[in-house]
Amino acid sequence: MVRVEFLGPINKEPLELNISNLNELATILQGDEKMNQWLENSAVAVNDMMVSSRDTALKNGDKVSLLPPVCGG
Amino acid sequence: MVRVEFLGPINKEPLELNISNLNELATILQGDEKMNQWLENSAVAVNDMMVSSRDTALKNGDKVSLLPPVCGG
Amino acid sequence: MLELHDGSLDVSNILDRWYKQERKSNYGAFIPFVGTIRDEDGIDGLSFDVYEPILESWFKNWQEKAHKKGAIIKMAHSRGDVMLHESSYIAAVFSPKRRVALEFIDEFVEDFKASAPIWKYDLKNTERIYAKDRSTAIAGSGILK
Amino acid sequence: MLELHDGSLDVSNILDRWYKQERKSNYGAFIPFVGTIRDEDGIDGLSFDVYEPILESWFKNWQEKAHKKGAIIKMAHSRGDVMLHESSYIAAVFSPKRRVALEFIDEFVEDFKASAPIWKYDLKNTERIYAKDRSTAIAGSGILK
Repeated sequence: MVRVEFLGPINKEPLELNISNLNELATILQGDEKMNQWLENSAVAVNDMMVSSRDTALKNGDKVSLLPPVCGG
Repeated sequence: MVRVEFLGPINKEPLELNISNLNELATILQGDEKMNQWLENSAVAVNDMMVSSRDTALKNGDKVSLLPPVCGG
Repeated sequence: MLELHDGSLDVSNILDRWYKQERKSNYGAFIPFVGTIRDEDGIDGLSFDVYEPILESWFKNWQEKAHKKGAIIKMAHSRGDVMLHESSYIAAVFSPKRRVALEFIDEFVEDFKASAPIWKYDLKNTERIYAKDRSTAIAGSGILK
Repeated sequence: MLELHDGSLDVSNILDRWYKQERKSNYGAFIPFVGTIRDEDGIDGLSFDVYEPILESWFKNWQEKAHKKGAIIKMAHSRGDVMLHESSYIAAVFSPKRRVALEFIDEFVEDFKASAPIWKYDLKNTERIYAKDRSTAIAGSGILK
């Protein structure tokens, strides 16, 4: 299983999914209407490392985080 | 009389001179061998206002200051 | 050094502590940046969510950049609510010479604003409203779109 | 505000005082620059001569520039001797927004180095030696040459 966490204001409970790459995650989240506003402006981390490609592979136990637009300070 | 002050490291006693412009001061100071190293790198203020021309007129009671290279901080 | 504090920062205490930590380290320039909550748009204050694991790796990366220039950085940030005229953010650079410090504090603060995983909310009449308009999508966002 | 102090600056006290003076003034960004004496070239410390009348008019001119951007500046400097690892200079900008503060502190500190009527001496074995090589001729120097 892969754990998917939604950070900051996304305000969605974590998911536990049986997926093997980010493409599969994208397909699942695109089907969630409430996520549409966040997909286009959120960055993605796998095991707390930022990733830049949707082809990133996932394995059992991985953690994926979605990071919406930030504003520290 | 015009008072001429030498600031910081120039280490020269003030002069009281009967001069009517900075050209006359330049002539006098050029005759002072110890001043040669300072004339080329010192800025000049009249009554604590920086001046940029040697034609600046002087009147009785004016104060001229020579400011050698600075390094605050 | 990266510090997270619950609520507002005790600015005087933090600046005093950081200055004394480094005063014998032979840094000629110390430049802190202090961010304070402004009274604007009728807010009562701001509130912050911080995602620590990625904030720490982001900060570590900047600390390594600083070391390459002979400098060090320190940062403190608030978690949770910070009211008007209180401070929520301090970043500081220590370096041997002033040019490195002046350039580094600017680059660091700008990248902090653009990249650090911290989310800001306006506090208005007991509501906590995401400051969407003032937020910036992290570089590389949108790959799941 | 321009402060001159005999000997080294009490940095923590000055930063605390300035921060508290302005914390309700609605400035979002506060950036101090602190200059500390480095141990180099075998010096025991530095010593400073300050010509106050021109320093004050130079500072007033910068304060007016700051006001035009909605900002304010404060500055403290030492007169006389300041020993190793003590601080001799603090400049600070307060402004509503960060960009003005980040740019202003840089411009101010650079012009301070190039123009402020302050002379620096190395203290070495009880001698006070003008730091000629590190000094900068003020713009417009040489008219009496």
